[in-house]
Amino acid sequence: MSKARVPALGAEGWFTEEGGAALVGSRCATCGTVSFPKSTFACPNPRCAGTELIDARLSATGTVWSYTDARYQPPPPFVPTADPYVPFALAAVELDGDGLVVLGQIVDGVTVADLHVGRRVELVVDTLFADDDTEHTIWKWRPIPDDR
Amino acid sequence: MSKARVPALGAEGWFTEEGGAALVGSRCATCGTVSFPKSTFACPNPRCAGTELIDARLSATGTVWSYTDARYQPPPPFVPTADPYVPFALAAVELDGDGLVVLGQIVDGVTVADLHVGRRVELVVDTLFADDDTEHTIWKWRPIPDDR
Amino acid sequence: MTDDVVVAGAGMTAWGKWGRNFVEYGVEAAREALADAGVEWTDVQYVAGGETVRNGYAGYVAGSSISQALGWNGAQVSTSYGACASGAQAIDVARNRILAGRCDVALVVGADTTPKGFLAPNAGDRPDDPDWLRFRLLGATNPAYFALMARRRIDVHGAAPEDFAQVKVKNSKHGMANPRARYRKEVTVAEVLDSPVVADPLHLLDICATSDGGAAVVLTSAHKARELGIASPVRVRAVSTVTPSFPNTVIEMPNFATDSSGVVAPPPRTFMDSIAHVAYEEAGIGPEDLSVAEVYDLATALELDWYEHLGLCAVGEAEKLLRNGDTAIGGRIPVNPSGGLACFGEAVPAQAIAQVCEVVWQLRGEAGDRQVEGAKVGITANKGLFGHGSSVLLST
Amino acid sequence: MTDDVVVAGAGMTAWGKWGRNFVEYGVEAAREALADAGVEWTDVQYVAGGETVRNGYAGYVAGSSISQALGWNGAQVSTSYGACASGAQAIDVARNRILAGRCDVALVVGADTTPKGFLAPNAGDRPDDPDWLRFRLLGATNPAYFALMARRRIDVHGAAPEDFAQVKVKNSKHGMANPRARYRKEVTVAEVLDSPVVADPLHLLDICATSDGGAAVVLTSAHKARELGIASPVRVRAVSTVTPSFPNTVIEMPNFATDSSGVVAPPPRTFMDSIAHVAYEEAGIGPEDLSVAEVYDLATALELDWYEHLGLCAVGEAEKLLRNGDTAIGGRIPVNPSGGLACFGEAVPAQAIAQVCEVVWQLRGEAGDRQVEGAKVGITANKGLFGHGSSVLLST
Ligand SMILES: [Zn+2]
Ligand SMILES: [Zn+2]
Repeated sequence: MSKARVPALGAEGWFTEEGGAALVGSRCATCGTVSFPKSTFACPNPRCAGTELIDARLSATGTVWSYTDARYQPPPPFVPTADPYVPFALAAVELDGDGLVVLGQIVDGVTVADLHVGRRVELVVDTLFADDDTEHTIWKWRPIPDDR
Repeated sequence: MSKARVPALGAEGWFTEEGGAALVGSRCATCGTVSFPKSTFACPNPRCAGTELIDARLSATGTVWSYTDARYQPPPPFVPTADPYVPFALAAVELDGDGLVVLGQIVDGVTVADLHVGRRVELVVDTLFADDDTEHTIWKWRPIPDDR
Repeated sequence: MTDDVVVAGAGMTAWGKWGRNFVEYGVEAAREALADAGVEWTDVQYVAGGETVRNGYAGYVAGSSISQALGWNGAQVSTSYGACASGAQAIDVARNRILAGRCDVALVVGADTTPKGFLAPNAGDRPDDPDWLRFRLLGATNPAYFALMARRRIDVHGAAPEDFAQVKVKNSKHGMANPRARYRKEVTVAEVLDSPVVADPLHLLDICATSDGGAAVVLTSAHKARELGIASPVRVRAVSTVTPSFPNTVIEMPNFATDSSGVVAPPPRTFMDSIAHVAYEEAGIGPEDLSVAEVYDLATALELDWYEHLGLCAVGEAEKLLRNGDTAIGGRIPVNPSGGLACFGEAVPAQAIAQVCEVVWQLRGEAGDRQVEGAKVGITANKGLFGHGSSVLLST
Repeated sequence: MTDDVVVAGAGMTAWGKWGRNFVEYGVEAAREALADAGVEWTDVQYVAGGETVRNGYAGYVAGSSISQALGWNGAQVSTSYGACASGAQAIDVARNRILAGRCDVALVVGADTTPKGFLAPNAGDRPDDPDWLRFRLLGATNPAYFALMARRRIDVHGAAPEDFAQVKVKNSKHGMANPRARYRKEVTVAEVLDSPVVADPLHLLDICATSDGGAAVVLTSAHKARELGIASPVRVRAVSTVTPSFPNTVIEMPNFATDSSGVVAPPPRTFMDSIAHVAYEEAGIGPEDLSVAEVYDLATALELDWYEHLGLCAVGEAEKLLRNGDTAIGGRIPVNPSGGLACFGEAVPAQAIAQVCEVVWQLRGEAGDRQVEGAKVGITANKGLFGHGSSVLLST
């Protein structure tokens, strides 16, 4: 029996898999400012009093702004996925066209040696961790082959 | 097999049963000021720079300054001793001669109806709660019979 | 020192229990206060936040969290914590900055989302923490400490549980005219006395609930207020955030004991008396000058204590003042015309600011059906854990 | 506004990892600062505490907890929180109160006891809390955020891991002459590079530890300092506690993303650049006037960032400044003569105050074997979570 796949606690509504993986931020109906995670009750532009904030699908591709990895297991509430712990990489990615940088884990198997500032990446939805009956999902970044 | 009796976590050294039950506070070697719980590194008298603080056995009798009870089970870290919960009474007691008022539970079976401001009480060491192998002890106040 | 600091704007959410993010309440209150003052958010130079310790890291840095939600504007920032006095500390901090000439427009804001039931410590074993220990070793909740004071009023001053209930009756009447109040329903003495006893002698209806809410004020220099076209703003005349003087001989939440008076004699004024006294001294105003007071009725009986601590009457005379109707709207010195905590429930870092909002509306004559006629001078007072008390004195 | 505010006394515990109650460190530091100023505790009118969020309720109200331990003296009180900027917020709050003429002797104190390993959120599920979420959803520890900045220096400015290691080498040399430092041992480039990588490109020895410690300053008006017989006290020339301006386009711990610059263009100055800029503007002092700087080397690479943010060199030139020896004692503008966080480890609410203590000792010429000759003007700078940065500018 396959496990249920649900967004990890806290990330509900932060990303979608419909029409391809993408982050879902918000866009202010008044001034057009985009934010991620969603602004839910006030526009982050200090000169805008807008309160109508619409779900906005963000660009699923971007350019690495910076990157690192986690060689030691982070403390709780991080949930490890393997024992012994396996390091993972993280990247801050400048989304194409949205004017913002979003942090995310890099997919398994890709290390910092495969990355550089300026590397092109795309968003995927992947498993953050699993328990007996559920896969808890999250967005991750994956290098775009042939687009370095 | 009888259970081990140890002071409840956090109350280690706060009271003694040797030579009769009594609270153990501190006395400043410089100015003589007494405190409970113990001051461990600075005298609470703002005009005294004393740092030598000696264990001091406090008076085991006193007069009720005020009192109340807990009709509903307090939230954790309180540990209930019965299910369903049984209310207990609390008293703030002015110790004889030490010039301070100390809060404590009242022994089982005594209710607020048995108390009044000015009621004479004495200190006992009693069970706060028990688990499988240990009785966790604490000080409590008990009305002195024939001394109202 | 520059000229006066004034309250250019006041804002406050309705109090309730909605479980929204505390930042949301803060933004709503701040926007109302800014609009009331006629100040743009981008013109605010300083933000003083009241901290909430129950909303994760964002709560620890409430001034910054609420600033970010309003949109980063490059203001300077602080966040203050002093239990129930947090909001007054934030007001004090912002006021000093204006008095120092370091800014002329400051936003003070506090907001909270509170859990159901008794306020209790965060999870984990913390035997070093007196607030953890009092629950573990004594089972002493906040109402237990309130009840100790209430019992003293009965056994020492001859108060009756009916007197406590009358405080609730008065405040619930007041709150019916307050659209921001959470509870807007007349309550009778019988209803209070028939409600379950929580901590003898206090009934459920004697004790305030915990609520969600936000409150904010815009403080400016008097000069800036004139520029903004505010003709006669309410002035902040004094703020007290005084600590006790040793030995403090009345037991403080969450302590296990008082200081000892065995070596050093008690100070001439108790801690509770000193809170307003310090404010009176700073302003050169006395209790006889007051038109209105907002005090912390965490429990009904504590409102009676405040009458005495504020100098509205002599020690032991509070019940008489209440019975005479002196502290009801229309009486000599109305207390808690807002409805008080009885009608609001407590939202810790917002509450001291909310008290100031109410006094501001009273002094402006904008309090509608709960207006204290001709109010010219008002005081707020509150008290929290660990020797935190505060008082703000305002006048037209 | 009254005259200047000066540092009449400074005090600081040795930094370490002893697991004592944080209050104890606060008391020790406070007593040293009071003795240094020649002020009695009972003459302190105002206490500004830096909060610790890791020590239960007593930590939330650190100003009050430390006052109580010193013995209630009836002072007025506040407690400030702004992550690593907490101590500077407390200095700002106390300074404003003096400038406002509302007191002339204030104690500022912060102290912490920290757990081993990574700083991590308190227990419990809190999906509303960005600081909880970044651990749960990303596994992004503090070093991960430091490492993102470090990697930028390599890929964009051509820095090498050896440059980062050289920061550690320099600071460890400085710290050997500091009796309060926790680590007093020369470190080589090889030792840094041979230490395990924690978050690429940062090694264990690139990243500061967490420590226990306390620091305090006594602030007074210049007038009061003259009364105390302090001939030429160090003056507080500016304090900056500025927040970002929208859009903040550099990712802030613990956020998931930056603001978007899609609609509003980035401000002319980045947030990090604005921190010292605001202090320079207040004081009318520029980076060219500095003799010494204490900056937050949470990681070695971040010290290099600070060189640029403080205006000690142009963007991308920090490695050159370091390689030239300009930032070592004896160089043009020594940075972290105390040994910095590299030798101390971080004790959050004490650290910004400790930085000020070091600058005070440098400006007084009391820094012994780590003295920066002829130091006349010094700056501190630090940065914490949620858009908190601060800077204090001091001069003879
Ligand atoms: Zn907008
Ligand atoms: Zn002493």
